[in-house]
Amino acid sequence: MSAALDILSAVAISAGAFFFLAGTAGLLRFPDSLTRLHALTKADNLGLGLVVLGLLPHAAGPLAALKLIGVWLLAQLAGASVAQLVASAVKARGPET
Amino acid sequence: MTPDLAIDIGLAVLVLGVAAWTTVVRESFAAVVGFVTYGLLLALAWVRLHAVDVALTEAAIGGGVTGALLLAAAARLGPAEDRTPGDRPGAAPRLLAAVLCALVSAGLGAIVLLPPDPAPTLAPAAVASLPKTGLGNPVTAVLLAYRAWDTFLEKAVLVLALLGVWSLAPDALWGGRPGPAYRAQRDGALALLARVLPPAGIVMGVYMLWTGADEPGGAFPAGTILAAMWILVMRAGLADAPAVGRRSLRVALVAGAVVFLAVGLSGLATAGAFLAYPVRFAKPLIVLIEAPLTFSIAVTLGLLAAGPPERGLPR
Amino acid sequence: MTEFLLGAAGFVLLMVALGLVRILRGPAEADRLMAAQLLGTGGVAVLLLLADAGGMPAIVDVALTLALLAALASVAFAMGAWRGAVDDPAPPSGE
Amino acid sequence: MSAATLFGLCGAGLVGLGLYGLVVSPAPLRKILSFNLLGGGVFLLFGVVARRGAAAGLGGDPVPQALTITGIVVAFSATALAVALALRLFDATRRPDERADEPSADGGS
Repeated sequence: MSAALDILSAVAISAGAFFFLAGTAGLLRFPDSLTRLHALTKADNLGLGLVVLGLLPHAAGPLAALKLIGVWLLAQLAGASVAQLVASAVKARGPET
Repeated sequence: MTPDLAIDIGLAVLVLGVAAWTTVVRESFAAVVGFVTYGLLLALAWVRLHAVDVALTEAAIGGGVTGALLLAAAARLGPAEDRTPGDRPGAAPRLLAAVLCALVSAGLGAIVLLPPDPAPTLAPAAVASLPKTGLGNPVTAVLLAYRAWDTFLEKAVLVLALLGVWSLAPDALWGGRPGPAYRAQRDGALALLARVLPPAGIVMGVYMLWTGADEPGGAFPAGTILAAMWILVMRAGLADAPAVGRRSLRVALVAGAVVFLAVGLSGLATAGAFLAYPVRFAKPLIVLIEAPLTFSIAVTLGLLAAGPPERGLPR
Repeated sequence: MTEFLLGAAGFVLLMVALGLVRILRGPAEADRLMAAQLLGTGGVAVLLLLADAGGMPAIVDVALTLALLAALASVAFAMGAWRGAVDDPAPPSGE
Repeated sequence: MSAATLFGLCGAGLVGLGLYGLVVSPAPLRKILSFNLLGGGVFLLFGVVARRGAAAGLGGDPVPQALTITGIVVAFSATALAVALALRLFDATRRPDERADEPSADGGS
């Protein structure tokens, strides 16, 4: 049981780390601000989400697990709002490629 | 190389790199963004140095309110500073400055590499007296019991800085509302954020204050988090900044220091010294000080970020 | 498991550090801000991994604080951009 | 090399960098940033002293840590004061033709 959980944990954390790789690659390679924003939100949602998922089996108790989920929910709220705000700022300033 | 060492080296190199870039980059806005990332990285560095209390404060200040203050300032100042950058010193003085600053760094580096042995520490003394305070977190014990005098004066410095900011207002605007009038956001991302985040932030602030007695936390990170929430609500136009002449605002600013002083003076009667606590009541008294202190810190930091009065008294 | 967690933390740190190249290159202000934002999210992930690896649950509170305040810099930035565009600190297409 | 030594050297470098920026940048906002870089370096040096003082089951000496916490908060308040001064200086010294882009600051309601 514990070994199975460890494997699940390792898989989820590795997948999360992969999404940070993808987010960085997108931020560096995509051609303009709005597509880069798209890449950034992937790291926010999936990268951090999968890392949290992978750490949940290690949580010391329900309160610790709740805190981990709270971190993810806050990051979701921040990520979604930041995407909106930055996009509206890009629109206001006009594209600078 | 162990993973631990690799992370530390990577972090130290990143901090130095971001700092160097912040120093040399041309645009002011880019420099401010560099500085915000510097704050985030420092919070990670404090975790690596096993100073979680400091990391919490740095995360709340460096990752939150400093960014809000400096990015707003860069939006107003940046374009003008970039247009007319002023007189940069020539190549020779710059080189001289670089050499002298490198010497300062080298001297400090030498001190780091040649530490006194054994390293001086007050940790055993701090732990030994911990039971008398009723606390479990030695950093909170230092802040509010062993060196409470420092913390009291520090609170006074915060209020003095705020008075300094206010005194920059033109005479006609004295007593008015700080900062520009932000239009109230009815919908959109900012309105959502300013409605959903503060309840979470208030819970977080109270938790941080409460847990600070025994675990990393305490009045400073708690007050900073609450201040950040207030700044967000003000920026979204959901609650206007209060006129600085308001009596209730003045009371909120000094409440922390006044309670601190009152408890300190009562120590003369109950424990024989200013700011001494009777052992049986140490913890309740410390919590009694910390709660209004947190509130006052939150109000002070929020108003510091809002700036001097820019609008006249409400007619 | 500890080694794996530390390795993952190091990898995520390396990734967001590479993302900082976007701060250097820009070109738009928004691009620079996005790199800082990615560093914030990555920093939260690194902190959670370090908390588990080092058995220091208090570090989760640092991650919680960072996640709570992550949006504040972007709010300040966006309001500066709106002001620059329409001379009024409100979104240009707000209503 | 221990983490304490590593971040100590990092802090020493930051002090030099911040000092350099403070001396050579003519713009007030950049001077404020440099001063804060310098401050961060000084705080890290405090952190090194704290970490070296780890004893009695603690990860570090709590006294320098507590000093750093108050230091960070005071540094923020000093930064806010400096920013307010820079903005006031800017408002007081810029040419009249630049005042056209003044944001409207009426009641806003």
